[in-house]
Amino acid sequence: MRYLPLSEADRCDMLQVIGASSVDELFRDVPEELRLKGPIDGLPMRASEQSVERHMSALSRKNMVAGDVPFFLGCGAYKHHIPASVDHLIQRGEFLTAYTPYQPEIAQGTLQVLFEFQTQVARLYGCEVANASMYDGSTACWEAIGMAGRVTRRKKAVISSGLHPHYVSVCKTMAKFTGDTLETAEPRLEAATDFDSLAAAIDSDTSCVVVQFPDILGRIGDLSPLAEAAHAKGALLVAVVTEPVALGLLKPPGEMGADIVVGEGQSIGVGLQFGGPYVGLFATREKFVRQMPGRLAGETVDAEGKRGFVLTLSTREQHIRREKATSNICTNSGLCALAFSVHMTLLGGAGLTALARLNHARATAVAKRLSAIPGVRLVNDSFFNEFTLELPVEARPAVHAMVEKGVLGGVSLGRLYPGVKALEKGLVIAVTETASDADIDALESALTEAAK
Amino acid sequence: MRYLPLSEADRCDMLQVIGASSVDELFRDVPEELRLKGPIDGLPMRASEQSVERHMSALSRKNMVAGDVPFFLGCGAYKHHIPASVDHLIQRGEFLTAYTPYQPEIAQGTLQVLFEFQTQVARLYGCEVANASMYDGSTACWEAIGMAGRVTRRKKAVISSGLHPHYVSVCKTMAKFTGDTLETAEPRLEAATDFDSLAAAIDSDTSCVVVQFPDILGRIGDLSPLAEAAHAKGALLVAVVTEPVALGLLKPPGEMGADIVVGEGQSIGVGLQFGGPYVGLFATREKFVRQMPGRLAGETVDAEGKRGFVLTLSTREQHIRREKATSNICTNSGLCALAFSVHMTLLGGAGLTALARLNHARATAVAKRLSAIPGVRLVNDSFFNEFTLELPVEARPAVHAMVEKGVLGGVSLGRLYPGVKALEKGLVIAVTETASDADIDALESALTEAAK
Amino acid sequence: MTSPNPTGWRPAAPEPEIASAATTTGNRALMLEEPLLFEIGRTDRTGIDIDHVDCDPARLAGLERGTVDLPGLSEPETVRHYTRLSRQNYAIDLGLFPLGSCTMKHNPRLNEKVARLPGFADVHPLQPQETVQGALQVINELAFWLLDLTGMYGVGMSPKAGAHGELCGLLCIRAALEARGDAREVVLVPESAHGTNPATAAFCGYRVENIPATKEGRVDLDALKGRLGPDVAAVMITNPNTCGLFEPEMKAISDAVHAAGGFVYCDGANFNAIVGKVRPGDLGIDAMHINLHKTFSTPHGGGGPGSGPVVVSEALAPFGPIPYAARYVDGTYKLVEEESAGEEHPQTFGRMTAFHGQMGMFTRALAYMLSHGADGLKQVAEDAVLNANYILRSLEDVLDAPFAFSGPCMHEAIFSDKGFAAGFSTLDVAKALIDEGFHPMTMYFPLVVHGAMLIEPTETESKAGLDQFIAALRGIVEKAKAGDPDLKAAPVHAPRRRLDETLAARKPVLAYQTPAPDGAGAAPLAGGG
Amino acid sequence: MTSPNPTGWRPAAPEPEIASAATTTGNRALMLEEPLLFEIGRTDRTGIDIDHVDCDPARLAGLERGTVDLPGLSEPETVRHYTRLSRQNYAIDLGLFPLGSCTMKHNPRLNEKVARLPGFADVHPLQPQETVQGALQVINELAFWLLDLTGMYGVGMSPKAGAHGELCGLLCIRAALEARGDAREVVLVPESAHGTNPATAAFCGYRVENIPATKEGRVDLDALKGRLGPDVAAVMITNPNTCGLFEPEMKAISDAVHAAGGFVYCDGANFNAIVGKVRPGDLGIDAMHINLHKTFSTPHGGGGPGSGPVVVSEALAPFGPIPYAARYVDGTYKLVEEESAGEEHPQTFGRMTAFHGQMGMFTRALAYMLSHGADGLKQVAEDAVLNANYILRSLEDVLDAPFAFSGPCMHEAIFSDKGFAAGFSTLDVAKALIDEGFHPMTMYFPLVVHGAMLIEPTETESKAGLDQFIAALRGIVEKAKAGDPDLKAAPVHAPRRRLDETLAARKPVLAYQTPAPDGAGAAPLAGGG
Ligand SMILES: Cc1ncc(COP(=O)(O)O)c(C=O)c1O
Ligand SMILES: Cc1ncc(COP(=O)(O)O)c(C=O)c1O
Repeated sequence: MRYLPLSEADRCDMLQVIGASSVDELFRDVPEELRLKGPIDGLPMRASEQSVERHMSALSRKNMVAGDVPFFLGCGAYKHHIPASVDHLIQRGEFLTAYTPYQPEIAQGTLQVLFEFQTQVARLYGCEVANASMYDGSTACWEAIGMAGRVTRRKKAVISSGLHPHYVSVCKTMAKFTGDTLETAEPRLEAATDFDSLAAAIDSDTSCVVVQFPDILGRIGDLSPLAEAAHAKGALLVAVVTEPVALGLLKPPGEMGADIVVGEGQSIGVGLQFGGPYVGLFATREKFVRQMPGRLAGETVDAEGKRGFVLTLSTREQHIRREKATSNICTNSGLCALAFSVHMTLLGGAGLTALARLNHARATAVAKRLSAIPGVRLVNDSFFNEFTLELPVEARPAVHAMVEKGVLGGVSLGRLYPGVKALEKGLVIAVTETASDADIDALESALTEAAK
Repeated sequence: MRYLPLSEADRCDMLQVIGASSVDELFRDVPEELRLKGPIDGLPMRASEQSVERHMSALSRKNMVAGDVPFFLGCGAYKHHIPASVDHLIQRGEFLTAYTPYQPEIAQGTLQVLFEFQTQVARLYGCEVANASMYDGSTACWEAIGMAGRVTRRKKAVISSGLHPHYVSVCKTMAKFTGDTLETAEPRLEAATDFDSLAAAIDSDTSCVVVQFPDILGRIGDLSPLAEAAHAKGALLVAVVTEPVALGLLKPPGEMGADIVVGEGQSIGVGLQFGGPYVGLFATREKFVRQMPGRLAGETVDAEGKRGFVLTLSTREQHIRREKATSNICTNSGLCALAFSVHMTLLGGAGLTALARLNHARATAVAKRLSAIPGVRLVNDSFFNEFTLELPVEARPAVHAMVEKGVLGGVSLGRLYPGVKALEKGLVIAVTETASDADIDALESALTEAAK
Repeated sequence: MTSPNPTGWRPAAPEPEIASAATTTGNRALMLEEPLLFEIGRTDRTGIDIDHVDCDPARLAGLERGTVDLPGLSEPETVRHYTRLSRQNYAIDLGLFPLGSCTMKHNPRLNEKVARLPGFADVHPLQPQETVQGALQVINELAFWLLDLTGMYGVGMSPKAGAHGELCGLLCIRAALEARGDAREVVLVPESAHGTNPATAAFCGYRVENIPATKEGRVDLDALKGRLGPDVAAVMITNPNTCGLFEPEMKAISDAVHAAGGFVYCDGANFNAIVGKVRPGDLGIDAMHINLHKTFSTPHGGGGPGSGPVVVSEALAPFGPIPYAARYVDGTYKLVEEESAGEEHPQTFGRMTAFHGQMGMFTRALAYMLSHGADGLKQVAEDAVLNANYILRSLEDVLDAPFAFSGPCMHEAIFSDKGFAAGFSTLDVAKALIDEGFHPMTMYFPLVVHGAMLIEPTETESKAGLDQFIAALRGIVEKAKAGDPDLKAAPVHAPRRRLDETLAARKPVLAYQTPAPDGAGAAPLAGGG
Repeated sequence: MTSPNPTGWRPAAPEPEIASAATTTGNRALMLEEPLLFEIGRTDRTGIDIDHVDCDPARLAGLERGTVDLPGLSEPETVRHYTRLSRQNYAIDLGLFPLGSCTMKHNPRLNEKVARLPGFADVHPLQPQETVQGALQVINELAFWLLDLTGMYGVGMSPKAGAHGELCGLLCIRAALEARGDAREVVLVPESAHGTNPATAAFCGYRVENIPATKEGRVDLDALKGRLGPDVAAVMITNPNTCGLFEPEMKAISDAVHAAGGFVYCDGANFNAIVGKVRPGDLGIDAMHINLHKTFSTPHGGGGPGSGPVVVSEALAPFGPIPYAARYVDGTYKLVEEESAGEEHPQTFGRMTAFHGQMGMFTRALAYMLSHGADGLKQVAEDAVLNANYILRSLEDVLDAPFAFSGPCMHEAIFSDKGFAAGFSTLDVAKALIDEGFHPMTMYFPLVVHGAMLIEPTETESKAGLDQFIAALRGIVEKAKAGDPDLKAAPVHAPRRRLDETLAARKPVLAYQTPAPDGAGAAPLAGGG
């Protein structure tokens, strides 16, 4: 087998050194009657690289590829152009096949990257510190609520109706078992977010208010008043950002008073990948750092006084603190964090702003065109590169109708909120720099058809 | 521009250090009236990575991809499965973006690879020494004739009618100017090669006999008698191998008495690439090494006595010997040589034999099936993975007819020997491990149709 | 028996004394220093060309941002920055990486290629199902392999790593208990367990109690039985365990737990040792996570991403997470999520991540499984165990192997620091291995062995490679026993000497601070405490 | 003005004296030794799974081969072997590579990606033309760019590198001369020319004569004019020349040569300095090769592959090579080869390579050109020249710059070893640069400058990077002048110390020899001499 270096001769020599007559003897702790004799049933035998590649390519061709068609999906995962150098660099064996940097003297590459990543995330979010990544935005969101609970010693979280419904589901799943209570609601097809009503819901039991920026319908709201309201009641403001590119053009939540900012980093460097692996971003204030989940890279010096980096404050983590750890996370999303960091380095502040402006300009133009379609209404007053339309018809069938025309024309709220009548005509459309003019024409005509 | 690190500010600072008021001042040696003022006319301005990628992808989609269709072309370029690890390794920046190893202390990677490559090629060909690569098989073939001339001090080469016609053309082009005479002929649709008649053509003016093994029609002939005949007249035997995989199953020319063995290495690790870059292989006897063209890596020791490698015997080369050099070649085909070497290392002797057996077995089966088509005749007695059919109709239109059916069904001799009536019904078909059973069925039915 | 260079090849001369030549750049030829991005980048510099458009802020709710303080680099500078940094890392691609419990095996490049096929890499998680049938089929095929290899009843594909899988398993257990109105509070965990086990249990609201180990390094069955009772929700066992030993009494443990009304969670991080040799399903296990980034070779990437599908018993299957990919008789695939869960999966504990798990890891793992096949995977386990035992027996004469007496080990060999000269520790041995060109073994884990050295070679190491490692480690251990002070200096050849971890934790600097005008360098963060 | 670390960042402590710690493996942490493939591989080992089939030798003409004596490795071993070897190389991706005359600029990864699109990478050169229209369009588009940038009349795309391009150009010239029945025998080449120039001329059957240079480093126009006559077929000029200077009299040279009935060949290796600034066609040049692997950034790959298209004047165009891609009014493309050459290109000198030139390089170069555009390419030349002059002026106070007095240089700065202490040479300076983490400049070329150091930074270097290089070189040069013996030891940090090239040439070992039973190691080859 091409991945196995031992030859039969090697195996014999080694058994001799070991003093065993057969490999099976080494498995003697496994009860005889349970030991499988031959290769396990029901599975094929080894296959050549060529035939495996054939099989996997055949499967891949059964999917409609975003890059091959007019594509306008968002809602937590966004298609952006990723420079070729990003993928080249993350495939360097020294990054790809390294482990968690537990031996810092020979892991400075990974450690410095994480330190730079943390700084980039903190600055993007307008926060003081960020960690070395979480699994994805949704789990980071739950961890933020848990952390707010530890900081405030309270167990009630008030959740904005604008938070991604899948994120809400994840939080509900966890809350069921941790005994936290979550106040949630479904969004309405209104021009503005629910921040005002949220402020009213905060009380002295509230650990945190959780809002998405921009929200699931693409709406943008000022966080400052909400932050004040929360702080006034001793609660924290948790802001969730699913589209980091938005922060190239919008004030970062940290600067508007958010205490914990978490989000999805997929937009920058990672790619769609049918939902994973992605990279969770997690940032907060210095004073909360010891309540923070996840790994942290920190600066130090070596025996010669040279600057170097190590994993630090691990007394928060499971491998030291065990049941008292701030989280059970171990393996996080290192390589995706690297991809994020490389792409962000290529962009730089100016590039990120330019990219954001391009996204916003195109989205604005598309919103204008689509809302001109008879019966179609633009819900949002404000948006970045994603907005919600109310169609004259149910949106879910409309999306399928567009697929028939070879157009991936947005995400229907019917998919995200099954059974919620009030939302069934809602269609969320994301427009990024990857949408060509021809793509936009195709969307317009497909939607015009489907909206009839 | 994304590839240019200098900022406007940098440029100003640097001009100040230089003491120039403008960049244009640095171009003052270029006559004012010839200096272009603005950007050159007739060309587009800079473009984003995304739009360049779009443009190139669009062009690439205008080609029929070998891997997407039943594919049976050979005649000097062969489709084999190349393991993914080969392409990964040759993209390591340290290999890809290094230059010719003129500073051996920081080029041991490239130098050891070349030393290993030379050894692999020598062993594959059954020769004592090989060089660090030539441009491709056709230029290596010409260089071999030139070298034979230097060794024998004669200027007449006898060329087998089985040598690839493009290789013959290249040699003719050069001979026109160097005053060498070449005796050439076109092949006939016969079962065996022309080795016997060749032996007769050798005389005391003959510098070398040049034969292809297997030849352009896929036929295999024993080189030993020819080698004896040549040596008896003080001439050299030059063997050309366009399909190195064949040597996994066939005696190497070096063992049959060939004095110089050259060929194309594309089959191993390089890929089709519409004809280039490929890698020329060049091997010979120790005693001729100082007449050999091209670079050579050799073993030595460093100041501490540690083994290391350097470029050596460069007194043969243009940068030292100038007009007296054995060749004018400088940049060769380094990265393709690396790809060849990696793929060959993955194969190993056993793997190469297994691959060759698989190719031959499939080719034999296909030859049987196709020659059963009414009116179709198998020309070859002997072949490896490539054979020639005589069709009842002209082969060139047949090939186009097969394209209509989405089948790339071989190379017509009409394409290789335009205007040669006697060959116009000849179709050369190559069958490698990449041809699936379904591909073969498709070929059979397409050819059955086309041969009507 | 072993030689530092089994190929017979040696450097033609001994490494001489090189008077260190300090360089002005700090570089040492190909060992290059690299400043921080923030020291070389500039906010107005970019490596990406984007056409500038003017955009009207009307839609931005008056929240427009000024310049974003993120340094950029041109593309050439970026490629260099990360290439130079990468060279300061050790990795599997460079050599042996015997980190016990982490299964650092070869990562085939075919898998990287496959994962990047546009049909997998460029597909949105919310695309209509008719446009992602191939993706759903991958998930379904991988699930089939996992079920067949483990002999379990169902599998949850959502978990994004092993710890997330543990969470998934315990949530199933807790949901099952609640479904039968049984509110148990305790989860039993062996002392030798990985930190994620107790952390996960606590995360799910359980109280954690330890189970002791026997001197053979196994779970103390009697102690366990003694503790079982109506308050015990589950027992978390790692098998093969973190001492690299198989739990021969596993079935008995499971039966006892079940008899007491609890469930058995198995930490499957070490599945590589037994894949194709024995099926966890036959051991009475109720739930087990599988680290695809260990047993099935998806790259570790310097700390993730991973993937931790959880296989479960029939008793737990109804409670598994959504969404999942179901196959229908007509050969089509359907995603069961909130919408249809009502009918098709009513008792699910719910969603544990936004989308469908680690698709990018599924494609890699499936390519890996297809490549090995049933026969190859069995060989994987056998070679992994063979390599570990070879190391165990080749070193037990110089190193204390606390459990060697009790027989062969599984996929990893464990040693203690017993016999080292006073003041010499496992850490010193590890750092000396770095200079020799190896990654150290896992140190000080599990906690049950003093100065533990846990060595997991995996099946993708050659005998020659192991012989070189054994000889080097042997030499180092002899120095540790002799108290050779050189060991304390190690590593001397790495990009950095030993780093001051105490300083890092005492004055945490977690983000780059632009130096104060006087160039005082990065100021520490208060960072609490 | 320059500091070793312009970013303000420095290693926090000076490099200390490390007592060398010899290791048993010969490894130094991440600097790993790697045996030869032949020392670790085995003929019966393979890293590729191929189903075994029995095949009947009937068709093999009785020439079946026995076992092939080529060592194989498993895939993990293969990946390590080459990854470890790669780490013993310096490359552009690691840092400055100022090799004069080689234009070692950044290689964008977009170009690698584009070249690997199946529509380019997986297409056979003999596919029917209707199935390769996209490939032919690429060749045609690239040709258009080259013609527009050079202002020439035609272009031959076949040449596989610069030297092959020289061959192509001289063959055109010779064919043109023969077409007018004019058999000239001499080609004039400046002393400062690259070795390929005289070698190529000789290869084409010409006698080579040198033209002297002026003390300003230019071609001596009077000497040239003096030598011109009916026997001179061509003059080969490099412009910008190998001293990094533009030939201001180029037009005059061309006119003189033409007046004497000869042709002007221009070595375009240094086109990077003038691309978008001046068109060779306006300088009276008849033929010029362009190294796509220099000016247009296709990777050097450790010595190739390259690509050397040749642009030619109207006088030479009829004689250019076949095949070529012609565009028709209907937008289709056709390959003109032997078949149709008769009508369409009757005077061609013929074919110079089997297929259509370096397609894989064409796609990369075209992507590079499209990325820069007309404005970007002009900027390329300006920044390349700016960087070179910055180096020239930053070092002329410590290094002898023989031509600096005559004004600015183009894309490269040249220095001599004048003023070095006795026994100290350019070589010592180069080797010391290696320890500092830089690739040395071109040494001892061109021959017209004593101990020449030819420094070509290219446009893809940052000012900060140049400042660091300048400071390091300055320090080294001061040592060379002071005669600091440390220089003689350099490099000390590289994988190898200075290598014995004389030994290599005296006893050539060009292939691995399996050691004699007594393990005597590789035996030298007689290898003539
Ligand atoms: C025994 C054991 N259990 C659980 C884990 C956690 O797995 P992951 O890191 O994938 O979350 C690990 C990984 O280090 C482990 O070794
Ligand atoms: C001035 C000059 N001419 C010609 C050449 C030869 O080009 P190539 O190496 O592509 O054959 C070179 C390349 O080194 C060169 O520098």
